[in-house]
Amino acid sequence: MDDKIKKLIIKLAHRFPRKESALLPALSLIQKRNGCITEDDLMEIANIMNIPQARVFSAASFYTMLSLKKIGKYHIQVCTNVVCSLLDGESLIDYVSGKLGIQEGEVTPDGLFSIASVECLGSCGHAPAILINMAHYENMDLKKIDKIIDSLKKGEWRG
Amino acid sequence: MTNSIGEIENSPVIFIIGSNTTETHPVIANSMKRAAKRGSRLIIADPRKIDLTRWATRHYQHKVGSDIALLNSVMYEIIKNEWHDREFIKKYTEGFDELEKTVSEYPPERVFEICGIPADDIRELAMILGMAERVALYYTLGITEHITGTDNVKTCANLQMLLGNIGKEYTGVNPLRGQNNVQGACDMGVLPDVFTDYQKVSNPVVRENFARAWSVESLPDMEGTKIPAMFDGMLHGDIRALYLVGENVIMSEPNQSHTIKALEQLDLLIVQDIFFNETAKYAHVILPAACFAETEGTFTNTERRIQRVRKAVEPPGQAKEDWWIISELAKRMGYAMGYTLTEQIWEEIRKLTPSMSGITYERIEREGIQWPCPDLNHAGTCYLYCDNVFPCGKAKFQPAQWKPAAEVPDSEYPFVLTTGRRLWHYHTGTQTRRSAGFDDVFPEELIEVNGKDAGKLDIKNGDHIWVVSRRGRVRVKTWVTSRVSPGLCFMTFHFHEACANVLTNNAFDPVAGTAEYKVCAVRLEKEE
Amino acid sequence: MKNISLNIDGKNIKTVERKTVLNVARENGIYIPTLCYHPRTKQAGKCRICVVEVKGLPGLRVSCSLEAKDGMEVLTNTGRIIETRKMIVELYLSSGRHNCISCEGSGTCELQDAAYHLGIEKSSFPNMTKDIPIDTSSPMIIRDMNKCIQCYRCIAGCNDIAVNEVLDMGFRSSRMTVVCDTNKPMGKSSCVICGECVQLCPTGALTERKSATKGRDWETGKIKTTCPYCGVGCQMYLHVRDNEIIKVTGAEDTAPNYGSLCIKGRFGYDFVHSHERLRSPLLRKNGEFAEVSWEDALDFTAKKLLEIKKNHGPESIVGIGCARTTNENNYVMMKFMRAVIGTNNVDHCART
Amino acid sequence: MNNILLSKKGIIDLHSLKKYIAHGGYEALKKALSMPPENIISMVIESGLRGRGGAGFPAGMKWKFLPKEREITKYLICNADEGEPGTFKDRQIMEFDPHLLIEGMTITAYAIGACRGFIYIRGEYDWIAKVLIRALKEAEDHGFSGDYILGTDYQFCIDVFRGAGSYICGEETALLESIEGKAGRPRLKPPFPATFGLYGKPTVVQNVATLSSIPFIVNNGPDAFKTFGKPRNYGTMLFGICGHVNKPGVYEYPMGTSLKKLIYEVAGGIKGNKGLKAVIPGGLSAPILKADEIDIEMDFDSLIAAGSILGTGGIIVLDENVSIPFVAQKAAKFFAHESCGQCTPCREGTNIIKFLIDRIAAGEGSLTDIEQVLRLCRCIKGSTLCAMGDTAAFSIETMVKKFRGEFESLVK
Repeated sequence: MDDKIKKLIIKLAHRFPRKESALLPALSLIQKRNGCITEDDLMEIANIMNIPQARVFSAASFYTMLSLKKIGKYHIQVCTNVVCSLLDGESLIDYVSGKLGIQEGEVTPDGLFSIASVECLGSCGHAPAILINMAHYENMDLKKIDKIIDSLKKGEWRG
Repeated sequence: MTNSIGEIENSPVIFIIGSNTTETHPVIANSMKRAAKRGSRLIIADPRKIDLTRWATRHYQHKVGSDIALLNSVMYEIIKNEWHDREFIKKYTEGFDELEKTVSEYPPERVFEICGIPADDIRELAMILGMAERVALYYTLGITEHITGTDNVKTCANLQMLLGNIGKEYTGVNPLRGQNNVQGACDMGVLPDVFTDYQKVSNPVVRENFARAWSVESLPDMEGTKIPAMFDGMLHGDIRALYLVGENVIMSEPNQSHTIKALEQLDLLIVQDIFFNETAKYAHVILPAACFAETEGTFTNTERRIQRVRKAVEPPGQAKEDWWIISELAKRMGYAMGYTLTEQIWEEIRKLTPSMSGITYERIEREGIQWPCPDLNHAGTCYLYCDNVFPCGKAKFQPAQWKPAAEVPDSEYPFVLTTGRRLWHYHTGTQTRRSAGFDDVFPEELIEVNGKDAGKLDIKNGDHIWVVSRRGRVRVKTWVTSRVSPGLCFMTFHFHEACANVLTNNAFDPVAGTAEYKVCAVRLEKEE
Repeated sequence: MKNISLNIDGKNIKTVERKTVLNVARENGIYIPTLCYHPRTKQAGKCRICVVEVKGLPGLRVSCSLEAKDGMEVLTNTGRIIETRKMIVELYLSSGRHNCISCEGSGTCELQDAAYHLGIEKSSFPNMTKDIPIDTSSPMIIRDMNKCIQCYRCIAGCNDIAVNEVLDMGFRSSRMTVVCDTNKPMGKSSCVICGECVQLCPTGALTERKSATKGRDWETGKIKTTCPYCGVGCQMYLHVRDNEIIKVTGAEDTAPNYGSLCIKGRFGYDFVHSHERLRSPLLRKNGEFAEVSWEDALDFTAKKLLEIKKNHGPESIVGIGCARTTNENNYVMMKFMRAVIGTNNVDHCART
Repeated sequence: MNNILLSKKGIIDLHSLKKYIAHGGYEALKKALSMPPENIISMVIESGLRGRGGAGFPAGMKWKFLPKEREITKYLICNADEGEPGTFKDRQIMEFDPHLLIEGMTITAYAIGACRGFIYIRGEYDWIAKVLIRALKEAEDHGFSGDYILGTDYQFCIDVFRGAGSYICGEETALLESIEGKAGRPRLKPPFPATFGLYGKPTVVQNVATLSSIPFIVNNGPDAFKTFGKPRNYGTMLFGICGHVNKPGVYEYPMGTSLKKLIYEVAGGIKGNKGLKAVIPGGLSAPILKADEIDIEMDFDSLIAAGSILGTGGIIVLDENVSIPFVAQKAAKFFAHESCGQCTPCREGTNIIKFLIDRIAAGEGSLTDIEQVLRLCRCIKGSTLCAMGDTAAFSIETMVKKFRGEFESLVK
């Protein structure tokens, strides 16, 4: 964990009535910055917040947006729940998978992309939806996703 | 302990000085950690960053051997701010003026020079203790194993009396006894100056009473020799025979080479033990004893609770219970003890021991009872002095002056070595090192060295080094850790391969006869 | 405390307030199976097998967490309750590898008890077991997570009783499992091996490594005694089979430890059976130790002591007693030195 | 309709404080701060406002359970963790009218005496969290939040707390655990949050739409609120209509509006003019309604009477081509994935249900599998630690029972 993140986490810890409330924000911060949470990160956070390591692991392994394994620079999450799949969301994941040549849970060799199917993203009114890192894309179709992936490959990304 | 283990969990303020509780009394430490988790303030004064500090509200890392200075300074601040319990002091104590005079020499600024704790931190500690409704104080050998051990204990007692923290629940002066029955051995009068119940041998009435009960004409009135003096006596030739029951003195006494020399002078060394330990090598006769699981009887724990010990298995080979061996010897020396069961012995004990008169095997069948328990209807005593009635009338403040340890670091021996135990082993290792698994968890002695010192000496974690004192040298693996502050090292006496007591100083407290295991000067040498 | 009366399965019961329905039922001989509840870790509400029905309350209620109230009418064995309990046992049987044949937990396993009482031989649900490698990294404890029923008792023991804070629940849904620190093997974690978790485990998921295959629970005698290590004086049971201590457990109903022990108390017992134990008196003859009979050893020692006493006086003899042995033994030692030798030269290591 | 929650819908840049004030924003807060706190509570009780998060518990009553003592620390938490499939109503308020929520929270906090509040928003709503943070900053800068609110000595500050991917954190005690820095697993109740909430302190947890209704009640009085809806079910509801409809979206209508009307008039009817097969009326956990059951009023009580629940008001419309076993598969997958794992029936039960339904859907199941699913649902109901197990079982059981023929046609 670099000093900059560490300082941010210490700052976070002081924001809440109790230090340990900063656990989730701290884990999310590391996830966002580094794309995954390492064992060292877990131990460091436990140390900063003076809480047991097991409790930090318990939280880190509970929430789906946190990853203990390295994921791609662009983590493409496709909603596969009822509404999205009724509106053909599942073909999206097959398409992306084919386009990138990876299966769910895998990372492209260049480390750029990973794919995951996720439960509801709260976009049922604009289904189907995908989430790339923290950016929501709604009313998706194959054409749109093609364009997005291409622009990501070229490094032109707004998210 | 003046108070009980059961009170710990609900104590509002727990002050621990000189006790590495999680490692030496793990189950008591559990209560302390539970208390801390539910909101009690856990205050620790210890030269090392012991594991318990993880749960502590505050940790004051004072220098080894500076306890009296620190506590006197705390009392200085307490009196200055009038946080002391005037009513308690007036009603139940004497000697306050003397105390006030003594501690007046310990303003925090001066004490900072001695103990290394900034004056403001000392003030804070005084405030926490002084303003608390009740404080329970716990200590272990970190307080007693100094040449000023007795004064250290008195100073702890002074603090608690000053705050009126005696004779109430959740208070008290609570030494945590290190061995399963060290309390009992003391209570039983295995001390040079007292019979059971601390009845003085110098008292003719007491002697008369015991002589009658034991059917002997008279009993010796002269106070006997304490352990440290025994070894000196052997070296001088005054002492010719030593009957050693269950002690591995070569490992456990300080300054090992001195101990060996003394034992070599004896005409007769009787070693009665369960193992052929390091000391047995010097014996003339070795008598195999039964261990705790092979005998009936009682142990007395640190909170004065007398509990049953029961026979679960037969002793190996011809090993026998201690009482049987001793009474057989007595018989051959012309004195018939006539015991066939331990319960008979206990019945005799309770007749001669007023504070245990009410305790019978039957009564402690399910759960032990805490003495004093003067009669069969008495439920036992959770905390002492509940009516502020002290054995000596009024409780007396016994102020003490700080003085440095017998051996302090110098240019030749620049480090302070302090000793203690680890969770993973016990005492001289005779039991834990013969139980499977323990050597897997903690296979060899480690000396704790601070990273700064290690850096200066170019020692890496895991390197073997030589530790040298004026009395000997041992080769030991290093553990580079911030548990100790710069200038301080820590070792144990669990491993005969690298025993801290080769190095320790046999200077001892003149009153208690306790050696200064907690401080000696050493030098660290890199292995070539 | 206020007296209350309630009705369980048609039986009128008088008791006092602030008790759980489970405890009231048990005190009155009414069997309710439990898996996650333990008197020391208290209510948990996780396994849901202790469900009961209460008149006027919707759904089923877990009796371990339900306070008994005056006038309550409780049923503990309706069809719905039994059906739910059976489902729970079957869910466990299909999600874990609960094979009793050589399980160390057999005989003390609470899942086995529940299955027995409900008459369940095997689950009718599909087999969902995962093959989790057994964690043998700890020198004292074997962790077989295939037998874990996620009752949280070990976690409560580790965090709330022993406060070592090593265990917690990792992951979620059916992947949920107990983890040590950051999901390390137990032997590589910060576990201090107090064994609180083992003692609280209702199944064979956590067992004592050294006790494996040494004897079934029903084959052992349990002798209550006091721990031989530090001064806390923990009460414990020695489990004995064929004159051998094969296991130690904390005594849960007595002061001062109420079931807790540390690594030494719980696992440091086998020195008793060490082959290095002294088995015979030894006399030094020409610098070598030789086995002798008790008669010879005692005669020699007594003679020698008398001789020294005669030649150099009783003060030339000293005795060191033992802070490790019983009060009775110490008393006899003290008496021997004073009454037989005639000296007060007796001491022990009260100071180390 | 847009009477209470979306009354300012369509105003550009409503999320800015200036616009919000220009349209009458924070008037209710001004009014509230001039009233004794207990009067606000009475007003809310009087209005009959019930929680919009799914359970429908009367909001004012919940507040009344809190200890009155001002010196006791209390917390107010806005539950913005909408994560149930079919549910996307709260984001409508937070995204476009964040100050409405802030105003509602500040009034509520004043009423119950809370000094600190959190908006617990699901992690996936990153951009909405940013909108809220910006709005909060603005509100604080202008004295509508933080210290000395509107010049009074009342203090209340709000933090946005982001979840990290867990449906169960919408359960109020799981949410509290999550803020306390733990895995979000529901607590055993009692004690309830009103006595033992965040950090063990009395706490009120309330849904976004509930809190956002408060300014209206304070401004216009309980009677005005009661002009919408029907007895025991007053006010309006945000209905999120999705699935096979022509105009999916979030619509505000009074409680008790006909489901048929919502589908066919409001949402423009079934996509592609197809026939209707079924409707899930309140988020995925609401038991499914067959096409012939949709002549029903959308309110708490009517839906319970019809064997379903109003839940979150998220209406999933399924056209005639939809395979119900497929929907059941998705639902089972969701519940098995989102089970916190804490209690046995939910953890193992949902996992086995998912396995069995997958097996049936793959054509490899048997009639026994259908029976086993029903047996599991029957036993899970009422025996789990929190309500999730109940709703999961109820939802799947209804699909299997009402469309049993479809399941049976798939088995060997």
